[in-house]
Amino acid sequence: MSVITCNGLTKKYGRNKALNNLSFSIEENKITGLIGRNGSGKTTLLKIIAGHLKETSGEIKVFSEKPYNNLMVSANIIFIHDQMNLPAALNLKEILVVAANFYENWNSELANRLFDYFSFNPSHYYQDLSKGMKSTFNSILGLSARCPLTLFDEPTTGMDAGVRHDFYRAMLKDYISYPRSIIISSHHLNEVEDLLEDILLIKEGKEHLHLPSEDFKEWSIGMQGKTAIINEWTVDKEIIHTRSIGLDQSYVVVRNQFSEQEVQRARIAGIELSPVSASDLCVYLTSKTEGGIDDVFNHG
Amino acid sequence: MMSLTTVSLTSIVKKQYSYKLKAYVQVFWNLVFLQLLAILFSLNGVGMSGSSSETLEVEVHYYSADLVAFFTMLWGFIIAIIITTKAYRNDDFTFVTNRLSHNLSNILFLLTASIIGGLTAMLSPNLLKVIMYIFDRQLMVASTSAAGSLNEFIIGICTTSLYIFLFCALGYLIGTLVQIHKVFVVLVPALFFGALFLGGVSGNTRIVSNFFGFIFTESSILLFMTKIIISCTLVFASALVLSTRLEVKQ
Amino acid sequence: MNLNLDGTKPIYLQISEWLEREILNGNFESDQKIYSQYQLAEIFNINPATAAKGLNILADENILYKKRGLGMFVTSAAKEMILTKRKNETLKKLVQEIVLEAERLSVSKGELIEMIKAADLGGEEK
Amino acid sequence: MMNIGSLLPILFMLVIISIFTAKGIRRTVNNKGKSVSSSWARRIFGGYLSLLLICTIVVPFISGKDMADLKKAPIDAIEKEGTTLFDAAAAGKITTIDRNFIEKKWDFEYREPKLNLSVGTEEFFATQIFVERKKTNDDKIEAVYYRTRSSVNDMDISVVINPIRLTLAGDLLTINNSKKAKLNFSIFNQIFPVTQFTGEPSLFQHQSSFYEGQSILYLRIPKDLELNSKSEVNIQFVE
Repeated sequence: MSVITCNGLTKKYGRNKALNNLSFSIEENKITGLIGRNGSGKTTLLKIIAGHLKETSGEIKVFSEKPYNNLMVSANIIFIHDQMNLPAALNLKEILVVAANFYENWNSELANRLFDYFSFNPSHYYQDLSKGMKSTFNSILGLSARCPLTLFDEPTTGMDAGVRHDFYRAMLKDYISYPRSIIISSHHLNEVEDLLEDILLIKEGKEHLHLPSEDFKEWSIGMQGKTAIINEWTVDKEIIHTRSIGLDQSYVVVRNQFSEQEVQRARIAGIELSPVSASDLCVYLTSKTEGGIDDVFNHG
Repeated sequence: MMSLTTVSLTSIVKKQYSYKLKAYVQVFWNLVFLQLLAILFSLNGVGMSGSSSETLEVEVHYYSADLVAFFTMLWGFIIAIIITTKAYRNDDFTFVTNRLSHNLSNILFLLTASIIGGLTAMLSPNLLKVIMYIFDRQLMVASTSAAGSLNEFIIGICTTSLYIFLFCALGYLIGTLVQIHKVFVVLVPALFFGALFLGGVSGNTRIVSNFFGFIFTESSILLFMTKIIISCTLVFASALVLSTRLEVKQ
Repeated sequence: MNLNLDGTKPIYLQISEWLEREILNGNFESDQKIYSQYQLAEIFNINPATAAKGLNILADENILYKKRGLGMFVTSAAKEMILTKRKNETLKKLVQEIVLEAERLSVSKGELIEMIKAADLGGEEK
Repeated sequence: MMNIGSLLPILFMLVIISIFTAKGIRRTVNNKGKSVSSSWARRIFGGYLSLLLICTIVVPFISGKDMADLKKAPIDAIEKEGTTLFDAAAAGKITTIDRNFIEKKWDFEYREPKLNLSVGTEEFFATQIFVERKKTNDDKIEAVYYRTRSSVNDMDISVVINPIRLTLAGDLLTINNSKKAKLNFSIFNQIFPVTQFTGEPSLFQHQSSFYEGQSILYLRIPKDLELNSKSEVNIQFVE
């Protein structure tokens, strides 16, 4: 049963299309990574799923209902993002109490233990916290609410590496003890890659690739060697990324449609084959040109 | 399918309402600030009339807490606008709500605020009397009718709260308009003062005085209550309809 | 053993190899329940689905068998199967690697064999 | 109909104040900076409410005692008293007047055949003088000063007013107005949402109604005493 299905979803701000005919569907109880460059429409999509924004056209169903202005959807979703508005007048403890009152599956024991683990002071106020502390507090809200659909939009901004690691670990452990659908939109794909089950790659408001994260790793392959030989091998292949190395060498990333024998022959032909990590692949796929930033410099 | 929590509108409105009572409590701090300000202003009385003859020279100073009532209505108007601002509105949408429950809980909150405002406004003359008594021990006389009679007190709370609630309704509508489009920030005051001054200039302050006359000079309580309740529902309803299209923007 | 996460080998393969090694050095007797996907996820800090994929590979090679609702159990012939598999698959691949490397360093086959023997002697002398 | 014009300046002032307070409120409440914390706000409001309640309890005591002796004195009642007093005096039936209207009584021994009468401040002399000739010459002059109730805003304030002053020196009887009594007090009107319905003087109407009681000096002089008045004052003889 899919928790979110959407097809032809478009959202226009004035003339610019934040989402451009986006279609995908996400199964329930999966951790999905929502990956894309800045301004690719990630946040807009999450806001539409959470029912905050109305789609311009196309159709989206969350828990098989239209999310906009829908009470049931709102009750089963928690949307964690870095400009979260939390009441200015309540101190941190009071905010937890209020949140507990709103969310049916709220686990206050987990909330309190996380609260103490990250050494928050109950009588402090939300705006007095640093950027990292705010993100940490938001993540406590997100995890303890245990909503059937939890949306994290850049949950780790400002967090230091240690806290980030703790957050991911806590998310995994709580996900294991209380399975739910989680969507994480993030830039640091390499950190979160192993926690994800699926990855949804978005480019200019349209879905580009939606695969299990393991398949992402095997989706493409990196070939490094003499440019001549490389060209020979990649003549009929769709080149995702090229980079020249040294005088006559280059590194090329192409779809991984080689059979076992072809790989052996390529090796013998002096080409070094290496897997491409999911985060690198995403960067290459979503860059404007094949060469990426290099094209800016070697346009001569 | 995961066990989804089914929720009813009333339960969410109740939760939002109790949340707002906690989170918006600074609003009552401002009530205290405004009412004390009003009491300060009405310390020197609202009027004085004197007459003297050969045998007797009489000087009568009139005091009333009308200003407190006015300021409390103003307070209602202002807080209604404030709770429609983006900062407050988005606080709601962080937790569980939709536009209907958001507005209903706001209206409930404004109703509570109006009742509390009405209560404190009705009690404020006593504070004024005590202050007067402390400062100059003049002979103190309550209003001509037996002051502090219970049913007058009850009537007073109802009518004052309804007045404040009306101003809350107006503030809420204006606040929602401003949220829909920034131009209303200029448009609404311009319209109001335009009508006032145009009326003032051309002598027929029809529009404004009619509206205020319609409410302020109504002398039968029943008619007054029906008029206010109807206008409040109309104003709040229009605010509600307008806000359903309003998206949650950061 | 921690997974090398820089993406050279898919994690689920690393998981299944690790499980095979656990079975080989006797941590799991036959018909004993093996780690569940959730336990593996917790140990290696990875997504349970990935762990499950590792388990399923071993199930397909029926090194493990599934009991409805109870989890994965080690088959009785698990150990031998792993050994044979290791022998003709992984060892063969390693040999190919060596041959390729030797060719690249223009080392003749004879020399290569000598080296292998020497490695073996070295082992025995100690 | 309340005159809207007088409402304009008030409204304008309120708008100025509202802008000032709105800024104040928005700054403290809405700026995402350190705003008033909810627990602190609750304490302040709690304190204010209890202050109001305390005042509500205290007020009956402090205004109570001054209030008690200001009994009701509706104008039409005291007007009637004044005319009955005047008519009775004029008709010589002063004795029918209720005794507690008598403010003061004087008895003078006077054997001279002539008596001069003078009044302190002629124009403002507010008391009507009645003279009754007794049947006999008993060399005694009786003077009785009657006065009916006065009120301010329908409240009986007669207790405050002083009686007139009579002095007999030689053959001159001088009558002076009472010492001017000063009375100032404050009236608390209910707030307009209430007065709007109870019909009392509501918003912006603050006339106070002030009614002074009728005052009469009733002289009973010996039959043949010759009375001539030194000052221009109207003396009415009673048959």
